[in-house]
Amino acid sequence: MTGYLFILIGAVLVNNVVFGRILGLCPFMGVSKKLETAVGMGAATTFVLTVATGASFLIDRYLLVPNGLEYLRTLSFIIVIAGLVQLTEMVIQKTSPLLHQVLGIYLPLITTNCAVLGVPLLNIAFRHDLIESLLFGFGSAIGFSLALVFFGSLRERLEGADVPLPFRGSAIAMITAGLMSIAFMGFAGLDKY
Amino acid sequence: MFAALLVMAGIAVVLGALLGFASIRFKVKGDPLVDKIDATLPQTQCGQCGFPGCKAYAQAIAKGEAEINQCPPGGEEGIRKLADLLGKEFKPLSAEHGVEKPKQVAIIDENACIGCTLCTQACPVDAIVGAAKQMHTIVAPLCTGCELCVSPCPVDCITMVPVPEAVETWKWKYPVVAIRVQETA
Amino acid sequence: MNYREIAYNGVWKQNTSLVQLLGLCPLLAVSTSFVNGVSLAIATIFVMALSSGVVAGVRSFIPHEIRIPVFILIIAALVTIVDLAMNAWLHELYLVLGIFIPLIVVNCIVLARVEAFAAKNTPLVAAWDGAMMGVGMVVAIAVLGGLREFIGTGMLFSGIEMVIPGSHALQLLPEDYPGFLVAILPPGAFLVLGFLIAGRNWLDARAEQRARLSAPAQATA
Amino acid sequence: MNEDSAARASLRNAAILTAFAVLFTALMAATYRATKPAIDASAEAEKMKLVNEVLPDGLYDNAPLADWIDVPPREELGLAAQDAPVRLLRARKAGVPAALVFEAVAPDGYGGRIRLILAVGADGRVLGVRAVSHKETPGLGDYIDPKKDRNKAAPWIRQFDAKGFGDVAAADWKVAKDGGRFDARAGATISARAVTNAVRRALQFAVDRRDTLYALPAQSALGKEGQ
Amino acid sequence: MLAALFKFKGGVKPASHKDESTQTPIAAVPLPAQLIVPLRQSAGGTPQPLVRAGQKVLKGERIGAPEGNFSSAIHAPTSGTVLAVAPRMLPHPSALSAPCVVIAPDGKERWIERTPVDYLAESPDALRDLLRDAGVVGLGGATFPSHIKLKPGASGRIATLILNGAECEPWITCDDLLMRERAEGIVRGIGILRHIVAAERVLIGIEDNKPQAIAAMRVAAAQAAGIEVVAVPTRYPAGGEKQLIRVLTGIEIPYGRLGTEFGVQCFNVGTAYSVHRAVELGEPLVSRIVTLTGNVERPGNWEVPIGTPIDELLSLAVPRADTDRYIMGGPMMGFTLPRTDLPVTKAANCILAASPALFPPQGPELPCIRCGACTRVCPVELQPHELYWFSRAKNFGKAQEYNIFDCIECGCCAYVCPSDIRLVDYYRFAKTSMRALEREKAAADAARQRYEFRNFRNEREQKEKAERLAAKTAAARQALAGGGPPAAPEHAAALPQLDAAKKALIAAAVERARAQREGVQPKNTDDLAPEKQAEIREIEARRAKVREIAKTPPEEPV
Amino acid sequence: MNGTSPHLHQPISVRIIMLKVLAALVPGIAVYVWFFGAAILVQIALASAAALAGEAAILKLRDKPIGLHLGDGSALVTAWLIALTFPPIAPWWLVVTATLFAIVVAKHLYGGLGQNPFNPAMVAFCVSIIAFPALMSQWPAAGHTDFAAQMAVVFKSQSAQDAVTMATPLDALRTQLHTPEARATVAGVLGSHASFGNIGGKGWEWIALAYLLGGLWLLRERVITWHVPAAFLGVLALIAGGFSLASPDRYAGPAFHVVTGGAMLGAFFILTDPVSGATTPRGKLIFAAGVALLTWIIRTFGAYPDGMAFGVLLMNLSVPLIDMGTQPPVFGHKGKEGSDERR
Ligand SMILES: Cc1cc2nc3c(=O)[nH]c(=O)nc-3n(C[C@H](O)[C@H](O)[C@H](O)COP(=O)(O)O)c2cc1C
Ligand SMILES: Cc1cc2nc3c(=O)[nH]c(=O)nc-3n(C[C@H](O)[C@H](O)[C@H](O)COP(=O)(O)O)c2cc1C
Ligand SMILES: Cc1cc2nc3c(=O)[nH]c(=O)nc-3n(C[C@H](O)[C@H](O)[C@H](O)COP(=O)(O)O)c2cc1C
Ligand SMILES: Cc1cc2nc3c(=O)[nH]c(=O)nc-3n(C[C@H](O)[C@H](O)[C@H](O)CO)c2cc1C
Ligand code: SF4
Ligand code: SF4
Ligand code: SF4
Ligand code: SF4
Ligand code: FES
Repeated sequence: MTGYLFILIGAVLVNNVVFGRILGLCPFMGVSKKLETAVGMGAATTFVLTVATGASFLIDRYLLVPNGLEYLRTLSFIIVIAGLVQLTEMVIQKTSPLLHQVLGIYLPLITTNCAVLGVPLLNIAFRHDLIESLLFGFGSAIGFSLALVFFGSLRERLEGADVPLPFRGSAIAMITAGLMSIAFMGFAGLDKY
Repeated sequence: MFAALLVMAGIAVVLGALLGFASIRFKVKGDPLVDKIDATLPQTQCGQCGFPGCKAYAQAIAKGEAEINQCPPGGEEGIRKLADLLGKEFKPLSAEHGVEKPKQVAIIDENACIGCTLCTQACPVDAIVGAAKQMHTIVAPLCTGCELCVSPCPVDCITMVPVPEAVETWKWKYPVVAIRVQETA
Repeated sequence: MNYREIAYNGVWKQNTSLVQLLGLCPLLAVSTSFVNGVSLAIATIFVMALSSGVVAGVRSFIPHEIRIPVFILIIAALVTIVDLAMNAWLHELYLVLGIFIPLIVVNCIVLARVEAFAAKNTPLVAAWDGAMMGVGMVVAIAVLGGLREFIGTGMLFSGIEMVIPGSHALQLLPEDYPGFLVAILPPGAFLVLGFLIAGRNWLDARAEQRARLSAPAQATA
Repeated sequence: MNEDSAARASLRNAAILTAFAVLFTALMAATYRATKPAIDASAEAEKMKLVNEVLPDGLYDNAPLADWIDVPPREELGLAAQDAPVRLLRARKAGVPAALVFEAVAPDGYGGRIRLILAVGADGRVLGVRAVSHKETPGLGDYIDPKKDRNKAAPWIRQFDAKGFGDVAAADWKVAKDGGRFDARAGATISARAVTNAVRRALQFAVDRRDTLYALPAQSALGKEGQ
Repeated sequence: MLAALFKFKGGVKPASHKDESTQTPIAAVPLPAQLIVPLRQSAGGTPQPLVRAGQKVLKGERIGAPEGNFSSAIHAPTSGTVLAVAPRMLPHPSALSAPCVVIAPDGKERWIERTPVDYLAESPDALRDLLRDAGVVGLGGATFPSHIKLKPGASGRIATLILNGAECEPWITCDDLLMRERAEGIVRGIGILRHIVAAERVLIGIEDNKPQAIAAMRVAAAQAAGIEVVAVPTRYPAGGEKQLIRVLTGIEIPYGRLGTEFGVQCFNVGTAYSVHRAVELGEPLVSRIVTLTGNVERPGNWEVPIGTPIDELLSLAVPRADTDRYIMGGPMMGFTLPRTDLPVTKAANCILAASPALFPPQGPELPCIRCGACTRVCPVELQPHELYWFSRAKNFGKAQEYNIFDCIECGCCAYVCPSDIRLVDYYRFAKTSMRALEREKAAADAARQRYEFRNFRNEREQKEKAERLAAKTAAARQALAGGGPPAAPEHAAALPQLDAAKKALIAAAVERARAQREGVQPKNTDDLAPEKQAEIREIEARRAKVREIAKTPPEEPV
Repeated sequence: MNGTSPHLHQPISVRIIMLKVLAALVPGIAVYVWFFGAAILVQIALASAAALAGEAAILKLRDKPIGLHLGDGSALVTAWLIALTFPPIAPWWLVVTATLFAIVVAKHLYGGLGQNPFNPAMVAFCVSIIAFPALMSQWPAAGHTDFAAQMAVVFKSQSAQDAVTMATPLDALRTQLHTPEARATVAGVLGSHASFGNIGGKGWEWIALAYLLGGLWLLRERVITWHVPAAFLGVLALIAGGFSLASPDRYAGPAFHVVTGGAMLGAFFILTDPVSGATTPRGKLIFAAGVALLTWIIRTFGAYPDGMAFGVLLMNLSVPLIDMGTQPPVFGHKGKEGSDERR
């Protein structure tokens, strides 16, 4: 039980996907200009990432490893993820044009959110079982969403700040991400027992 | 080798079929985005953006065929709104499409007007009244200031004048901030 | 677009790392040292050029709705090849770069480029574009990695022996330089990249200002 | 849109995707075959490199990587019951036991577990110790890794080399702060203490079970009770 | 005495400086040489002028008719001759001009016929009309037409009438003196107001720093039942309508809602007094009490005819030499007059002479440190620093989310701000910008509709014409035409899309039109004055010349 | 534009506020000097000089009025707080670099005073403890006030003698109590060390008391409000109390947590930073409670001995959301009918 808790804490806080593992940065920078879109993107990613981690675990455990095909991991994982994303995209486009329009070009970019491939690959490397995999995927996704939402709200506030010209826009956003990452280092060690 | 091919082919078959099916099942019709973009455009209908009217420009933006910084009447504010709406980065007004001017209205020099109706035909919002060969006048509140009537006039009797301020419509100036000394960078 | 323009575009104007902000993860994660960063970036160039070329070659057979899976398939295959090759012949580096080799697949640049450019151009042009985008990344990652390594440890080119056996890292600062560790940790990556982006903005703005100043001068002359 | 065209589109897409998948999988499979020998060799070399770090070269003439036994998790090795067994390699020169190479864990590092690999000579002396992985604070506790140790001439972790309980009594096999014989870098005693204690326990294990460990047939496992 | 008073949150206590101008009674003002009466002196539509230059008017004669019901009439403040009906600069922070009636007094002060009305015999509706026609508007500052405030709202009846004698702004004493000297008139006015809305209860709120006014009002109020004079704690802005209502009744009226919806309504005491004058004396609102104070030798209160130029008024109070500017209104909400030759309006309760010593100039603005001082004093419980942050960044949507329109511009926040930020200016900027944006949006929507309609009509006409033409023209020509006759293409930008054939056709059409045009005289010049006719002939000559020059047809045939 | 309302202004300024904060720190500094020697004064001077120089340089680069902004005193507050949270015998370059980092990166890249989302002093602290954990945990023992010896450590990078420095109680607790193998008890750890006081380390109780006094004065002067100190100290004591009641051997008690490390300084001087903190009353309570919780968690289970600085930064990055979520209702928008109490 505590093992599960530590997996969660580790994935959400200590080794936060964005600040610790440095994954998923493109959407992190790209979709965080507004809080609203950040929340939407977080939700979409959470769904995709959790399912992707579970699915890739199953593929690995029951298709690849028994056949000695570990070298196909990258290929098979990414294909499954791409399909999953495109499916999600089509469903969202149909059911909520507004969400689709807000998430704009970033929905297909979930495919290229390297967290979506990176987390499943790490997950395999950590030898988790199915439940742990799902927890790990979900925790990582929550960590990503958390980072994205906090970052979005900070960037919204920064819009009014008198930032020096060369730093306006993405530069100050990077600096902010850096300071956030310093703050997140405070969680170091919380997942180690 | 054979197992590899089998596994990958299997995955591909399932996915391809699924996607093909979904692409048809979930096909979307119409584009609500165009209307939203159109709603943020100033409706001056001046064509400076390079498209025949705001709606056409909105369609072009939605398709990704036009940049968001092509509408001079909308100005920076307009670009900002579009950037917000579309989640794009703000960029300054593109110089080749014109410059932001204060809002104007057209005035016809009624003495010079020959009643040719060319301006009436040019006006995108029917803001000019007057029948053929009669003197024409512009209904100022309807005029969007698009300037389209200016060049067709054969006797150059139409001029654009800035809309005067009235006490009721007067805007406070942006407070001068002493600390914001001109940036040099 | 001629080849020169594509090169300028890829390396400076639309630099993926500093302007488009794509492909950030490898950029930030692997730039703990010059050697790591540049090695990964070179692998990326290879994948980018090849995949752009291939995609531009086959694009006409691919129905719209499965284009992304097919592109990814192509890229993933190429990446796996790179992965296997590095595992075989640059094993130490392979261990250092870790999951960021397979992650070239997702490296958004690859896909963004493929989508935006390769799908509309001839294979040769597309391959050149892919390569130049990659060079843009090499430049960024080299500067970023170099700076981080220098600030963090006072050295440069550590780990070079993994790539070029027999060569050595440079100790640029005195041995007792305490090492500003934060530069090598994740926060340092963000902070230094922030400064790089600002630096690029500043250079751009200065160039523009110069152009503006010299334009009237020419007009009067 | 009717079901029919949907079905047809699905079929066509599936076919195309499959074609590509087959093509590129074949390509990859070919590459895999081509690189497999080199990869295996690299992996082997990697392991040997680690072994060679703690095990001086001329000491043995067998292939230690093949001469292994599995040791179930034991407290002396810093392992808890749920951990995986440890692989212990045996080096022999002309069939005579030369050294034991195995992993041990220091569970109480500042940042958690420190995994060590160590070689113990047949004479009960430590031949070499290395940290395989650790989470000690960079710049502070990470001197236990000689690559990070600022003192390149005499890295901290080499002070165990060629020491056995004959040289330093088990009771003194501690860091100076705890009244022992091994020093630690100021301001980072925890890491040193963890490593020192782990090495002592592991050495004790190797010395105590020496004969059993050498005697077991290759590729078998040590029994629960150390038989 | 009532039970415990309520409290409003926030507020500040600047030094009140009331004594300076309460030493002398209200004095009359000698008639100036000219009166400038702005036509629009209240919220609502601009009244239409009823007089022309040269016309003689009597005191109290209507010179501006209310434009619709949401407006109020304007009257001549004295008898004399209308010099002009023309735009003049207004006492307004914008320093813009608006139509005014300029009157040269004849010095005789001849009134129109004044007909007192027995209000008890009149219906509320009739009384409301009477007030509108008498130009009675709120004298508390907002100059909202009073008859509108007297309409019962959704709750059916206005049970509580509140009289605002708080006069919370420092320096101003016009209401104070009015209450001291004319308490009876005020109470009579209250009687009328109360009759109109059938209020059960009347509460007169006066800040407790005006004991004499309170005493005078208590004496006067004793004559009528159900009128209570309440001393409220002195704290700016206790006189704000919503704050006073809150203090006296505990009711909070949100922005955008009227007191009537909650069964309360609030009037300034000066308003009540002018209601009394309008109804029981038949005198429309042509003068008001104005405080002249600040950096002057002889501060005091004067009864001033509307339209009196401020500089003439100032000479009565004798400004000191170091006066650097004049403020209309109080130090917390007033604005600096752009010039002093501007007229006194119904809104002008005070002219304050300012000197650097009295009102030290503010230091440069520093950044907001989010210290929260502003939040603590905001009587509307807003987050002024957030409003500032968003207004400064022109993030109007967010500003609105943070209820910027609830801000009453009382200035408390700017008063306490340690960073010397001109907070209220930012709010005014944001509010007026947002209103302008709304107007633009409405205009854009209208333009879109008209544009779409035009396109629709054009299409239809084009189709019809094409059909007609197709039937009529020769086959060859038809082949050339393709798309039909030169119906107006949408506009210039659409032109490049027309093919060459079409262009040729259009050019031909223009040529034809030109030929036709040349033969015809404009017809709309027939019944003009002779001098105009001459002018037109001249123009025609010019046009002939233009045609000579412009032989080549215009590039764009639209 | 001089001439828009209001024309009246209270004679307070940012400079006065900042000077009051500095003044309130003085008692704490005095006691600090008494117990730990004058090195801290040197550190304060170093930090102040670095802060002013860094700020002036940036202002110059940005063409802003230097005098105006330097005069506001906020850079000094940042500098003093940095000096007071760093070990007094940290090398001079550490304090200088950290202060420059705080002023340039954490403050001026965001546009300077009032616009930085993160507390500059705490950014300096966190960056330094991540980069130089060893230097940042060299605390002098109470009573070792030998100025020359301290200066040697500060300026000549002589590594501090074991006799002069010692593990702080927080550090000792962390390392001996909360590592997997730990079998020590709180009482054992704190009691085992001769110079540890009864509660939070010898001398530190008194310094904390002096900070408390200064803080109370700030409260009286209305520079800060009660919300933050009360919520922070209250919640910290509550959590620590709860756990130490349940398991007194493993968890230190409330009194220890409240007086040790940066807790008291933080409660009144750091968490109260108006710029980077929450502004609404409820927001302040949430903010401070959050810092307290994080402080306790990091102190007890984390890798860093004092979690307050990280707690502050972590809550800083939640401030926009907190402020957004705790907007107090506006006049008239409270009840259903726009009035909360009617007669
Ligand atoms: C952030 C931080 C990280 C630390 N990391 C380590 C570490 O990795 N290894 C270590 O032995 N001590 C580390 N320490 C220091 C220990 O807390 C403790 O002070 C030290 O080990 C005691 O050593 P000493 O007795 O030689 O002073 C760290 C301290 C801090 C503040
Ligand atoms: C901040 C503020 C302060 C005000 N102070 C007073 C005041 O002291 N006396 C007053 O009669 N009206 C004052 N007003 C105007 C009142 O809000 C309100 O308009 C007036 O009492 C309504 O009466 P009227 O319509 O008769 O003018 C103030 C308004 C504001 C916004
Ligand atoms: C603001 C402030 C911050 C502190 N931060 C730390 C810290 O991060 N780590 C630490 O070990 N001690 C820190 N201390 C010191 C501890 O509070 C500790 O009580 C003190 O060093 C005990 O010293 P002693 O053991 O010599 O009596 C800090 C002190 C203050 C005033
Ligand atoms: C009560 C109070 C507390 C402050 N606390 C801090 C602080 O903890 N850290 C800091 O860098 N500045 C602090 N300042 C100074 C100033 O607000 C700070 O430098 C700003 O964050 C700079 O924009 C404080 C100021 C005040 C008035
Ligand atoms: S440029 Fe003119 S036509 Fe184009 S969108 Fe703007 S207003 Fe409309
Ligand atoms: S009148 Fe002229 S300027 Fe005004 S809308 Fe019509 S065409 Fe445009
Ligand atoms: S009083 Fe001024 S400095 Fe303080 S929070 Fe309000 S606006 Fe900011
Ligand atoms: S001016 Fe507006 S924001 Fe400021 S205190 Fe008054 S009501 Fe509040
Ligand atoms: S590289 Fe783009 S998300 Fe990781």
